[in-house]
Amino acid sequence: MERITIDPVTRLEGHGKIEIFLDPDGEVANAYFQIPELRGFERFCVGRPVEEMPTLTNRICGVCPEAHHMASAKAADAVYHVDPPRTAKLLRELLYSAFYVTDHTTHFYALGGPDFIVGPDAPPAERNILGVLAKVGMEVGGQVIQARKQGHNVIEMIGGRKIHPATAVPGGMTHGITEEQRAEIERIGRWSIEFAQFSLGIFDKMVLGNDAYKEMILSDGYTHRTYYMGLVDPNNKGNFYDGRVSIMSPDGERVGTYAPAEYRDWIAEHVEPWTYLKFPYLKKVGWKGLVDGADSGVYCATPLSRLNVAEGMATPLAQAAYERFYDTLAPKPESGGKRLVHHRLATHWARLIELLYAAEHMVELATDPEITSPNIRTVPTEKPTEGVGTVEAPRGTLTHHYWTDERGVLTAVNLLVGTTNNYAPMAMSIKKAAQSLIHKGVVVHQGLLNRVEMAFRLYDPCFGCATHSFPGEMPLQVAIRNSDGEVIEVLSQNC
Amino acid sequence: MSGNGHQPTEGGPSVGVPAEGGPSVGVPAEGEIRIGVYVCHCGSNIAGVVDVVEVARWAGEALKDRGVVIAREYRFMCSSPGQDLITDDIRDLGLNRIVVAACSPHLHENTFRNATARAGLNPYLCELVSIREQDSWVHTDKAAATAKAKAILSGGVERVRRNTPLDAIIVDINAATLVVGGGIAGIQAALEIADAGFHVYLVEKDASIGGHMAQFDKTFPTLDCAACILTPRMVSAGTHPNVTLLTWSEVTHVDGYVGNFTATILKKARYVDESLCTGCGVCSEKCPKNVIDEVYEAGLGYRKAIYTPFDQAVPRTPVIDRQNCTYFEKGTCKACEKFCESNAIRFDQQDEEITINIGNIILATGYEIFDARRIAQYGYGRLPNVFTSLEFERLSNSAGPTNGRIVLRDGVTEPKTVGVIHCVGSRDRNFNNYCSAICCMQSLKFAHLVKEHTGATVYNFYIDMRTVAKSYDEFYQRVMEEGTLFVRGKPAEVTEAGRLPGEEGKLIVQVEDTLAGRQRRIPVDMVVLSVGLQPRADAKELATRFGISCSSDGWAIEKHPKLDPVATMTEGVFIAGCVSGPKDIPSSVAQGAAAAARVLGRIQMKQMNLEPIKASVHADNCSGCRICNTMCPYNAISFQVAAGVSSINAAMCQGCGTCVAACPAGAIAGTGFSDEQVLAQIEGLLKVGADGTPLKRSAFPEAHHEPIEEAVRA
Amino acid sequence: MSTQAPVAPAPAEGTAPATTFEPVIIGFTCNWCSYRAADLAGTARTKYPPNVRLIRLMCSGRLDPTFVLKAFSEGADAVMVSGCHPGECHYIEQNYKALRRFQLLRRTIESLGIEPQRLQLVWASAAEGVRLAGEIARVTEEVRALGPLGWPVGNLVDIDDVDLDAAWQATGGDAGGPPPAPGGVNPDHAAETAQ
Amino acid sequence: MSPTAGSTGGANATKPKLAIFGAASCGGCDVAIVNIHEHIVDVANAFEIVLWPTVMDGKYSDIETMADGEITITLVSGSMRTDETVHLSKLLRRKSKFMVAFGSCASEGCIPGLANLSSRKQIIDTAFSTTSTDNPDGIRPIWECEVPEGILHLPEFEPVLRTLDQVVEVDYTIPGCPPESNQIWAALEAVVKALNGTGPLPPKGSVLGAGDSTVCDECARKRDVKKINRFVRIQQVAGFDPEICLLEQGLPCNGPATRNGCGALCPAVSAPCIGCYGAAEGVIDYGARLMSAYASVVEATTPEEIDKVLDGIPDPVGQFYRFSLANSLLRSGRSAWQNDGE
Repeated sequence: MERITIDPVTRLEGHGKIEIFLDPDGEVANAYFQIPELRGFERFCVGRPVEEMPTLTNRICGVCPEAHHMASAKAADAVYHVDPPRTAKLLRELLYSAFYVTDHTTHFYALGGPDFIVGPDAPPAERNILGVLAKVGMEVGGQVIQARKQGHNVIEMIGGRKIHPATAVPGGMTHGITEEQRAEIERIGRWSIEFAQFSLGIFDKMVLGNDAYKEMILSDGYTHRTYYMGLVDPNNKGNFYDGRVSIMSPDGERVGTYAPAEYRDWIAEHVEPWTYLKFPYLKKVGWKGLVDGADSGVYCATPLSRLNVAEGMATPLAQAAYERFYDTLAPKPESGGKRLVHHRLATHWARLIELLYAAEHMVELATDPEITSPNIRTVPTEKPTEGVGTVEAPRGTLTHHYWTDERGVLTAVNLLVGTTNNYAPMAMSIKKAAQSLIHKGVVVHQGLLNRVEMAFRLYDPCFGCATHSFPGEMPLQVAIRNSDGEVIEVLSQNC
Repeated sequence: MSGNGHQPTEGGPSVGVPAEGGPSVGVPAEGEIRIGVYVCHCGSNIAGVVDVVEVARWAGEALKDRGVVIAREYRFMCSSPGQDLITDDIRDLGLNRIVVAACSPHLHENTFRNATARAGLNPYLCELVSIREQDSWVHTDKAAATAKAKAILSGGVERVRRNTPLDAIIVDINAATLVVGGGIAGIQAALEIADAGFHVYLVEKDASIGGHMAQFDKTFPTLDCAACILTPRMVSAGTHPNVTLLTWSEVTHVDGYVGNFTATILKKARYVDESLCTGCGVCSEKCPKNVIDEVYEAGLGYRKAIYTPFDQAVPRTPVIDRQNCTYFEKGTCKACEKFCESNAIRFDQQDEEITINIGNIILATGYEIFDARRIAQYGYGRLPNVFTSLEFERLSNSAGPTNGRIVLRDGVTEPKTVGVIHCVGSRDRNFNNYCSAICCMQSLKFAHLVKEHTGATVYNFYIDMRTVAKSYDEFYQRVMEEGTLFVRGKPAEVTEAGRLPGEEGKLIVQVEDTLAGRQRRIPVDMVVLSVGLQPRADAKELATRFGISCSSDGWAIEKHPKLDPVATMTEGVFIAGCVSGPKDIPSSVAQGAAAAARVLGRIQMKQMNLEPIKASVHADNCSGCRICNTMCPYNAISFQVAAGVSSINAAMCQGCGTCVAACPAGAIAGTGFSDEQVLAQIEGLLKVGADGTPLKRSAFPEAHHEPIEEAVRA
Repeated sequence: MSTQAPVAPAPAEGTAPATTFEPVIIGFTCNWCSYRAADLAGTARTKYPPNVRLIRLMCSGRLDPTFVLKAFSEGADAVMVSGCHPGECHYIEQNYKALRRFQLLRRTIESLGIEPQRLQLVWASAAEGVRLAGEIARVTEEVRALGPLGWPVGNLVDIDDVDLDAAWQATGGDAGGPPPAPGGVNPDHAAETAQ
Repeated sequence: MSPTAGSTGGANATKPKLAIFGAASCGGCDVAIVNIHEHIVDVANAFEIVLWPTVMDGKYSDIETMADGEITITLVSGSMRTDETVHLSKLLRRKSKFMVAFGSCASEGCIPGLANLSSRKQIIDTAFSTTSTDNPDGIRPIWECEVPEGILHLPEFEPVLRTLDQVVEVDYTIPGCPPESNQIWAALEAVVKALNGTGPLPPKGSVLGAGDSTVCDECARKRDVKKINRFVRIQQVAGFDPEICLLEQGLPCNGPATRNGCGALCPAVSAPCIGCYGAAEGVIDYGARLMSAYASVVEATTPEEIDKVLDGIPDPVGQFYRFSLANSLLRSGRSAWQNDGE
């Protein structure tokens, strides 16, 4: 049987590899997406004091340490049955919103943008951030860099460090912000709102204004009807830092909304022996393998998912963008009643809407009268036991679950990490891409690459989180081998 | 006979002649380490158990790649031909490191260091490792002992690779000396030094020098009068041009290091101007206030509120006892002031602080007596006619409260029968384990004095009779001949509960006569408790103040109990008399003189070499975390605020290395026992297994197979 | 043979069958107490098992936990730390610091899976040769009962068959790679890089 | 950044070649490099970047075909967690003149090095039997797994996590988790200068982008002599005096033993230093040093009193070897090598 190995350059890092098997007729028999790395946080966090977890679990992922820092701090609060002062929560959420601004900006311009702005068929050499800047103008590049820089500055102001923040502890924060810092953060927030709107403008002009792109977004190859997951506030508006987890069926039915602590009633993780990464799925629906539809427990947790589960956005400008999003892509509601977008490429658009929300929310928080209050810590009085902490990481719902002894030393740990949620959908997208492009053993090389990488990129996969090893984004390389397994051609490009 | 029948070839190199390849003569190449190894037979002391020939052979071959150029074994390395082996090899083979495997460094380290130095190599590039005390003498299994010798040698070789040349540290010696304690030991020390022409500060906390000896009447075994022999010494101490006498004073703080100490002395207010006072004593006569004299008269007599402790006191200048002075209590009286012809009374006098610079310190702070109240069954403090030895000294003293009449508490009745109990508080697990050394003789003296003064019957209750020094046992014989009765046994109790005829109104000593082998009840009129000696209550603070160490009892610890009994671990601080343990007068005096001799030696040297085992801070690596600041009991570490780093005064550093181990930044280096040296020695010691073969080691487990081919190609 | 009969009955040493495990133990001694106690044991010909190899430090306060971990990592089955009795330190109070470090270190190695009996603290004054010998015998037997520790060899940098200098030449690099560390790199000892 | 032209010859042939390679890592190091912001352009100008997977193109096959030593500098972040990363590190060593251990994972194992407290079996068993895992048959990853269509290969999980210098010879180390961006630029600049002859080449074994002292050196808090009679855990008190040394306030701060260079960021926000910059210059075992320092200033004399104080540190091995276990003298807990579990 012939075998095609799509082998990321990051193979060097032992990160992710795709094996496509063809049947004797040269049709795709199966495609496997392997995550060949594990670090074992669930094991070695046992024995550590719970107050260390927010900094220890930072190291799960250097791309989104803020998410782990927050989920961990919330789990630690729960372990001690302590409710941090309002200001502490505001500070955490403010840091977290700033992080969303940087993260979503980076992804859209450096990673997702090239596909649309430069064009999916442009030569790989141009399909990168520089290509984008060439198209939209250098000054935008300056703004992109500024957006990242400013975001990291806010993170450092509140978290102490630009990467791997240090200030969230059980019961609150170790330190607050001054009025000067608050003012600066507010300024950055307002700047970010404009930047987000500007970015949406680019998307409008370059993408929605281009029928070919629109067609591609709506095309079947990039459509999966799966369940969706995301955090919502009491009004079912999306929220990144806090709230209840809501599940939406592919048919627009709200399957349920649960408190994070109940996650085990809803989610289980399936195990395959050929990969180090587990496949989460909806327990109530069950694991049916890598297939979509209402009968398969496969779900997805992305910006798109969060919009799909939410009734709307909690800030005015984002709400407007939200409505426009659905008016454009899903004019009529599903049978279940909620309007849903199943087109995966729309995730890029959804991400920009979240960017706008994050920026607006930053300003809300930075202008809250209590944000500079010195009251940022509640000292725990109860015996530590068990606790769950959940936040929305940019790449999906993130849950930390700790059990401790009476000294607050961990006895067990469970981590359900953002990107992991989308492992199954990603594998599905890959298979779908392969199937649509490989016939009779004939491979449309460049196309295959583009399709696969685009399928990937929209999930903004961060396997640093998932396997506690896969950093950042994932470049791809396709090795095509003849039946003897020899490499006859190598194609490679970056996503 | 040497081990395994090998006959060592006298003198000549036996094995491991210059490693081939290595130059046989001449200077080593830059950075090249050339080690000479010398294994000593010590006759059969080592060779009898350790196969020294094999050890030398092994070292010559197995340790060649560790820089061993030559390995020899020789019958007695410490002999001059043995030392010549080393000096010749250094010259002929260009050795730059020496390892001698022989006896303990405490015996011959200097011997071999000096030999090394004679050949022009820095002495600290020589290591002596012990394969005798730590090996041949304590093991019987020859194979195991030989294996251990190889390990020890290997450790020495690795260590010596890391040795660095060291130079002794030189400090100047200030010729002035501080003597603390004005008892007989301190007085002796002070006079010895003063007579030699150097200045002495003699500090005494009481109003007069003289110490306990001044309270005694007669001294054993010669029975000459304590006052008669002590007073002249006190006077010359008080008048000596080279002695600054500081009574009614205490040392509160000491800084610095050998040769360069600074001491702060608190001179308590006497309320009398010493420069004007003639010591006529009229003030005491006129003082209306009588006070029980707890110190000098042991509570048996009275003194005035302004007083000189005793007639022969030096200085004569009295002190006002502020607590009991009517003027200080009520603001009126001033009798002393009225009658003082030289107007020396100064009610407004204040305590003053004096700072002095000295080069050496002698501590002669003496002892306290055991508190007899602690042994309730002997009834002291409860039964009026139970006395302590010190009280008896006062009773029998012609200058004492009873003018030498030995009477009961009522002050009139002479005892008909007296019991003297030895070892009170000494040789007793419940109190002090040690023997107080002087009680036997003092008890015999008491027996004699009772006989002499009253003719009463005297019982001495003893456990063992210890009369070890010159003429002591003769005195014992004499007292026996005088008719004193000796009962061997430790009295269980002293009670006044008489129940047999003849016991009423008496004190009954309940004792098991271990010679007669029966219980006895002996009625007496007076019991004298021969209480033991113990360290002063403030002994531990004193030790800390002067940077010396003391045992858990509180006695100061000598640098070496036999070989250096008057020196301490702290350079420049010496001890004399009972501060280091109970002693009789002759020993105390001898120690005072000995300490003085040590100090005079130092003064004559003018300069002194200190062992270069010192710690030092690398300022570049020091973060100023100040962890080390509390590590040094000698206050050698100080924090330089401006530079934000800690630093160490090399002369004050005693080289213990505690700060080196404490520094989290690894910024403190210790010479002589550096991290590198110790870690290397550990490696060396562990290169050899228990059986003499290389220690077997496994590797950390690794993934079973290399990654599959396509992973590599792609 | 030593000229006189042993003063004490020989302990286990020698009597055990050849098959028994012979632990290798590193003992740290203080120059003023325990090392002198060892000398005294020797002078008195007090016999004890040959399994302990002594290192002399000036004071138990010099004991850097690094030394203990080094000994374990170099294959020692146990480590014995000894010094003056509390309150009798020749440097006044340094053995208390040794005691504290010992207590903390012992907790740490326990959580690394090393039995606490493999790290023992023994107080012995200069006069207690017999006591020291007895303690050495006791520790030896305790460790013998525990069996070998046998920590694996660390710091073996395996650079395959790569000839780096050849690699340098091949690319016109000046031979030898980066300049050596100041004072000269000592290949056989990591600690050489210190200061 | 533009993708690489062919790795041999071409306009770039004269530029020194730079490779940036992440082994088992979190990606924070890469983000830190990106965060040198405008300087990234200087780097692009100074070097021909032949490999930086997380940011730009590069072909593994190009590396394979390079001559030994052709790459001037390779920065390796991440630890040696699978046989594959070990193998590839060796390959890059062969191809590189200078091998740089970049960041805590590569230089000392970092937090993931704590995995060395457990056996490989324990780690994998735990990961695949968590409370939310649906795994009735106890399935575990298989290095060579048979699927209907053929064999799938997974890199083998190493029994003991290793640092870069335990696998290949390392020329320089840049510490930190992650290294602070300003320090990264400082270090690269030094090398650039050396390469174009305007500066000295740092001696082999040097630590770049950090100081020779410890964090206290950069910490603004006031320090006095240390006397600790109680260790507090951060959640036990409402806050700390912002002026005074955290350790003196009882919080176990690793600053005294941790190499400086970060700017003492954590203590500045009342969080203890957790030690991510590793041991100070010349220190062999970070944990041993810190243990010794803490214990030295504990105010207690009897074993009981001492234990009472030490109970304030509930997790000694975590406290003292949080980042540095994998390159400590012992490298691992006993179970990591004693019962490999297979």
